[in-house]
Amino acid sequence: MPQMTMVQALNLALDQSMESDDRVCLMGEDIGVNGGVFRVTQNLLKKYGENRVMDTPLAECSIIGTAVGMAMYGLKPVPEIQFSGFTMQAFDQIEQNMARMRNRSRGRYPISMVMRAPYGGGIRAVEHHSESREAYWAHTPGLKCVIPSGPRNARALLKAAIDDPDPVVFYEPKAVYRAFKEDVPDEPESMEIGKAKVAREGNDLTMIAWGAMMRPAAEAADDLADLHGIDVELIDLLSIKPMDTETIVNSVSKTGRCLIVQEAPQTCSVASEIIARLNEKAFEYLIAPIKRVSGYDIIFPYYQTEQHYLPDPDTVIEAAKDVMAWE
Amino acid sequence: MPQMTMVQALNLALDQSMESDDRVCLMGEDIGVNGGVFRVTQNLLKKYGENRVMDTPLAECSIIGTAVGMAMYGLKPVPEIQFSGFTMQAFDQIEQNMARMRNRSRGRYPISMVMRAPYGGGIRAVEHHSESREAYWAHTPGLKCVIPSGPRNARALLKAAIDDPDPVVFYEPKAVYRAFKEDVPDEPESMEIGKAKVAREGNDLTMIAWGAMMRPAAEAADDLADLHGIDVELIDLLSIKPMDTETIVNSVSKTGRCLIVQEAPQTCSVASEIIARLNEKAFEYLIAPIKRVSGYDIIFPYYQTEQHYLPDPDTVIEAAKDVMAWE
Amino acid sequence: MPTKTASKRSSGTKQSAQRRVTEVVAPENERPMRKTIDLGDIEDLQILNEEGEVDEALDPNLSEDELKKIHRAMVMTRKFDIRMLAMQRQGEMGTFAPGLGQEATQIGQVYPLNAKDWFSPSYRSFGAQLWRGWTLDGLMLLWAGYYEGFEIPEGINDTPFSIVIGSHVLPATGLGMAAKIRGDKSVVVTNFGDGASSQGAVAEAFNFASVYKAPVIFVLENNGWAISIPAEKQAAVREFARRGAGFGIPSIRVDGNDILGMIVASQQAADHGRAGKGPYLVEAVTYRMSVHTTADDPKVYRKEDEVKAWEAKCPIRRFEIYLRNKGILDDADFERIGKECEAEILEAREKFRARAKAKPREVFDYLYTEMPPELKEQQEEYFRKLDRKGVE
Amino acid sequence: MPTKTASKRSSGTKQSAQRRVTEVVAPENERPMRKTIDLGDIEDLQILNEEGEVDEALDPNLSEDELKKIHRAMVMTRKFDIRMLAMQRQGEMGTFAPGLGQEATQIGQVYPLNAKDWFSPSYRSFGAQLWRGWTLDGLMLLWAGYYEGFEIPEGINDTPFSIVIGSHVLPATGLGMAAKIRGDKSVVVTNFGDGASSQGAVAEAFNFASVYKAPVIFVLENNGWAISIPAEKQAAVREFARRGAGFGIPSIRVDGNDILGMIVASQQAADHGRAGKGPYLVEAVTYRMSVHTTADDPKVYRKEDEVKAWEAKCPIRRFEIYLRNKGILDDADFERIGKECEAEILEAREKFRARAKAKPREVFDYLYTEMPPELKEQQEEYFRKLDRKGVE
Ligand SMILES: Cc1ncc(C[n+]2csc(CCOP(=O)(O)OP(=O)(O)O)c2C)c(N)n1
Ligand SMILES: Cc1ncc(C[n+]2csc(CCOP(=O)(O)OP(=O)(O)O)c2C)c(N)n1
Ligand SMILES: [Mg+2]
Ligand SMILES: [Mg+2]
Repeated sequence: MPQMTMVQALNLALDQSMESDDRVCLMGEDIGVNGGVFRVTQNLLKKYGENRVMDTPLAECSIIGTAVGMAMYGLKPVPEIQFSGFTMQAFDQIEQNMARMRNRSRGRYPISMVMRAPYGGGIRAVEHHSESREAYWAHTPGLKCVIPSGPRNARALLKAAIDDPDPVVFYEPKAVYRAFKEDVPDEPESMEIGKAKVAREGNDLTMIAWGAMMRPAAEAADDLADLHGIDVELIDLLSIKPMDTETIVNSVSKTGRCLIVQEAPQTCSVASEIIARLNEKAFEYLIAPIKRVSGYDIIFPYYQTEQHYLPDPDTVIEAAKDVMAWE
Repeated sequence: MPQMTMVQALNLALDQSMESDDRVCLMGEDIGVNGGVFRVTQNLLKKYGENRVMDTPLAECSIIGTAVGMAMYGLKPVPEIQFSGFTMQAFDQIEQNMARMRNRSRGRYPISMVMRAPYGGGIRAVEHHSESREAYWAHTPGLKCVIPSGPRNARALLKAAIDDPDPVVFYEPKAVYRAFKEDVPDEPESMEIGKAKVAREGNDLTMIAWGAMMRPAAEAADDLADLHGIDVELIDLLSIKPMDTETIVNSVSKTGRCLIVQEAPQTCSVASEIIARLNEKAFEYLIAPIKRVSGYDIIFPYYQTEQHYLPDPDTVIEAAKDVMAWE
Repeated sequence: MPTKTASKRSSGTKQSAQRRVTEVVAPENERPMRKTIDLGDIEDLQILNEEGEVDEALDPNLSEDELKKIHRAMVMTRKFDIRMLAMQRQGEMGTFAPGLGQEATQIGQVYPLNAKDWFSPSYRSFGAQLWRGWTLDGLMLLWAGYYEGFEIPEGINDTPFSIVIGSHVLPATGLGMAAKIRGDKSVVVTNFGDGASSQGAVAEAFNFASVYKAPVIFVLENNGWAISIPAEKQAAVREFARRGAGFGIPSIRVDGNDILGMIVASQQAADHGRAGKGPYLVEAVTYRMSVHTTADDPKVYRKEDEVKAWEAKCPIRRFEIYLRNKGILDDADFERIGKECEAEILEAREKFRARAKAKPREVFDYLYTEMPPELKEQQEEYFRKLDRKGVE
Repeated sequence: MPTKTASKRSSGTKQSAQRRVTEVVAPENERPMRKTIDLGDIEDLQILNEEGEVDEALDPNLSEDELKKIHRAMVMTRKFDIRMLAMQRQGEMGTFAPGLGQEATQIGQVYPLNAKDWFSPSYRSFGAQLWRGWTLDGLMLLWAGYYEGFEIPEGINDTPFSIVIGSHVLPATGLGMAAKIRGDKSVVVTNFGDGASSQGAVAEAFNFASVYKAPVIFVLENNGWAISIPAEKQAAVREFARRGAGFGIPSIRVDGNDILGMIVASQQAADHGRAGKGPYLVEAVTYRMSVHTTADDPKVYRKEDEVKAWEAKCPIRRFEIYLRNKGILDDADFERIGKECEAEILEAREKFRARAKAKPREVFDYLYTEMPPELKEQQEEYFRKLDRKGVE
């Protein structure tokens, strides 16, 4: 199995989906000749031509809006938004058409499309290039939203998203893009949307994270075991909407304690929702309040200070100790 | 004190703010000659002229975007979005400029503006005319968001929002617009943004609602007391962001039980956030899981079925009994 | 670069130049001639005028059968509109948007389409929808708040109409792009109002369609008003068709109350698209004779005189003069046709009444292809609520 | 309505008309003449050509002092750009967007402004920002990721530049509307790229500015590329200035590498605005000589030849020919000025280095005028984290 970065794994998934299904087509700013500003779509224009890899004018609203039309026609568009911050430009098309067209047409026009967008901080970028706003999509009826955490699940999730008959927001943690490599099998691999993964089993504390936050969470989990004797069960959420409530509830029913790590702003976030569900379904097992290690309700800071803003292993460890200290 | 509907009370608040501060100006679709499709801005064009009551072209993104510029210039614009569903068209300007300009300019350009928008179901409207998406605004750093529940607090809150130096989303529960009248004093009245109101004191169960949901909640609370011997403390949230965590926590610390009534979709909603905060700050007092009576994660249904979708007193009563039944 | 005749180049001038720039720039009209770029022109079309006179050279000379079919459709549209208003006033219909007076614009724009072509309308599109095959009772259901009304008739490629102004125009453009990509000959007609022309999404659609040469016919129905905002306040140009030129789209301004003009313009636009030449913009100049919607009171913002003046331009009246003069139909026919349409509409109303049963248990359907477990749970809760209330 | 000369009206034609509509509509070129609406033209301006020759009739004849000031600003801009790139390559600077080759466009557009006027730029605006009074070290701070760099110099009405393409153009329009409402004489200059022209928000801004006659000067910097997308793929029209016409905005296409042309066009636009006549669109045709940003590699998508061709059009070189021919500055002056600018920039770099201290405790500031309690709580938690890490 070749070792790949997440960028390469995503490229592989796109390539194989395009190869096997000629309805799959890509569109976005700088994705063709330039291969994408992060190179996720590299070489695909050469291989599949201008009709299937469309360098578009600079207009996100158009990219999503026309992709919806293409999906109605029966194609499977996979538009890229260059940075998730610019999905705001397409918010109306996402909420009003991408999420609703199937419903509005009583199933006549299912919208099988995937909106890819790199999200999150940690790459020393300028304003609007570091947002994590998965909560917007989770709150929007009609969408699905998934977030991979490493090369292998990125590839499998992207295939699953493209194969899905409904619209999927595919958030790519750009801090992970080239951070590490993993074995990624040659043959197409998929995974079920809506399923979380227990990344590490444990009995003392359930830790939930996704995307780029899986790395500090995993590092913290290891340290907690090694240095503090705290046995963490780490869950990689993977699918934000639908969410794998069952896996979460099972874990917390076992551990009785839970810590959620996210980089998004805190209020009305995915972490809030997880707490709400655990409150409803695991109330009697909860030994301590569920804690959030989260981004703050402020504008993502300029890059000289972003490392302090983002959750890091130390902060996660401190929070975990707090949760464990509760009696 | 004259008796007024919410529409009249809002009109009064606008009129008095415009009278006392010539920087206050209104803009929006059909707000001038037509007086607003709900008549909230009636007569104001005649009184204040075209420079202060602007009938705009049909473009929400422009309405909010240019209002931000007007606020930067030192005016106090109060743009109306005809229905909150069309705030999606302005999402980029809301998130990128209205919410951020003060921060981006290091305080040089505070954005003192109020985006008014009727929201919510219950008036037998077509698609996109019944949404409740206050969670979007609560999740967006830099905004404030308030929701009145009756004529008197509508008038006071709108004055507070206009006087606020920062950008406020002012959601108007259109189901309440003409539903009932209240005494509204002639002299200008304001209230603090960020404060909830205990609408009814009680000891058994804390019930939290806002906007149009205050009516079924209050009705249910009365019935619960009269028919079921359950003494409800009812909190009118009023301010979604910032949220009056203290009042909520104090109440639940007393009652140990909590029910939240909202019409918005459930996932990553304001109800989720309330639960998260209570979990963090009132955990040791919670006797039962906090329950949500909420809109569902679906598209707001066409109007022949909306009455079943919307939370009603019966459903609230059933849910309250469930919460009380937990031991 | 200015023309040589108007000014002289030199390598360096020696005059002293002490004046401030604000002074030296002469007022516009005193300036020497400069080179300019010609923006061209847009076509302005009328074939059948207000008096029912036809421009022979431009008459598409449709067959008698076609003309009759078109006439009947226009009458049906108007009768339907009137009946819907009556139903609304009687409490049997929800808020809806009458298309009174816009019958020629409506039917002309879809006339050149076949079933495989796409039609993506705005909400004020009864005429076009009926022409395309939407049923009378279906449209009634829809506007009465029953979700089933949105069921798209089999065999035609229509999209649900759009409630959010201008929001369907980009998806419609995507349909055209897809047709182009797949090498199909289908074209897309999408309509929207003068108000919608202010939406950024519509301008974006112009650009995408033009860049990708997508076969999209943009029908801008300039009916003079966007609720209470007159077209003069909506834009600083009188001819909305000018917009197309800035995006490289051939554009035409048509008398939208002239059914023959609308047909010829739309046909020309469709031919253009089918020939692979890209989009077309048709500005149909018409007038909203009725209320914006049944929730609106135009007396607040517009003069009766203005409406009166447009009565003289009625698209049906002038078409009937044409048909009468051509000897195709006479007054007795007109009366008969009116009655037949009425009868059909009343029949449809019965069907509507029979079908008008709210299905509250359906509201979770059609959202996802497969309902996710978390949603199923919400649905179960909702069903329990219905059960409790004794609702089917 | 078609012209009478081209066709004849009759009340009813009697020919049999059995052909289907698709046949009867003749191909476009066989059609009889129809009435058309003239779209007018846009001005195309160059005063100082590639060879440094001036069009005397159009020369604004600026004073020597002004010309020297402008020249120095152009040189400073270029030197700053080059230094920033070096700093970036050495790891001392963040990702930034060089403006190399666009100096004339930059400085020309703000030349007619006074301090009370507004300037709302895009991110590629060093030249204009320096002219307006932004400091060299401030701009360094900003691009090095220090928030303090965004502090707006006292005394000028500038806005922070915009990172989100086109998103500042509507607020800029609002500034113009406000100036108009308050009866002030200020004008607003806002710039954006060829890529930005595809954003719906920009088209909306054209419309609002035009409808409200707001004194906004839209400077569309057509530098040929939007990252890897050439202007030819961005739009189906060659001249982006055509866009203005569709919204009723007087528009001009200027050689953006011609500082005199840019000044005259901008002045003309500013005069127009101050006279209460509303907005103006200036398309500045220039070229992005460098990388899009330092994170970009243009070799992947564009030919060196194209860049070479534009070297000959250098705005500074041609302006120096002009100055030399006018006897205002000579080669020795040019060398001296270059060195002086260099020295100033290096001095600024020292200041920047001294100021370049991250202030992590500031990240909660400036969001709200008064921090709400819930945010204060988060800030306290954040401070505890910094304390734990020993961060000041
Ligand atoms: C994005 C959006 N904004 C506002 C509205 C409310 N609204 C409904 S119709 C209308 C006027 C539309 O005018 P126009 O586009 O000219 O179409 P017409 O109604 O005249 O056919 C408005 C403002 C809406 N439906 N969508
Ligand atoms: C809304 C938005 N979409 C995408 C981007 C990413 N991006 C940054 S610059 C750029 C190209 C801009 O081209 P143009 O407008 O021509 O300006 P130029 O860079 O040539 O000065 C893109 C796509 C962005 N910043 N904002
Ligand atoms: Mg209209
Ligand atoms: Mg460019």
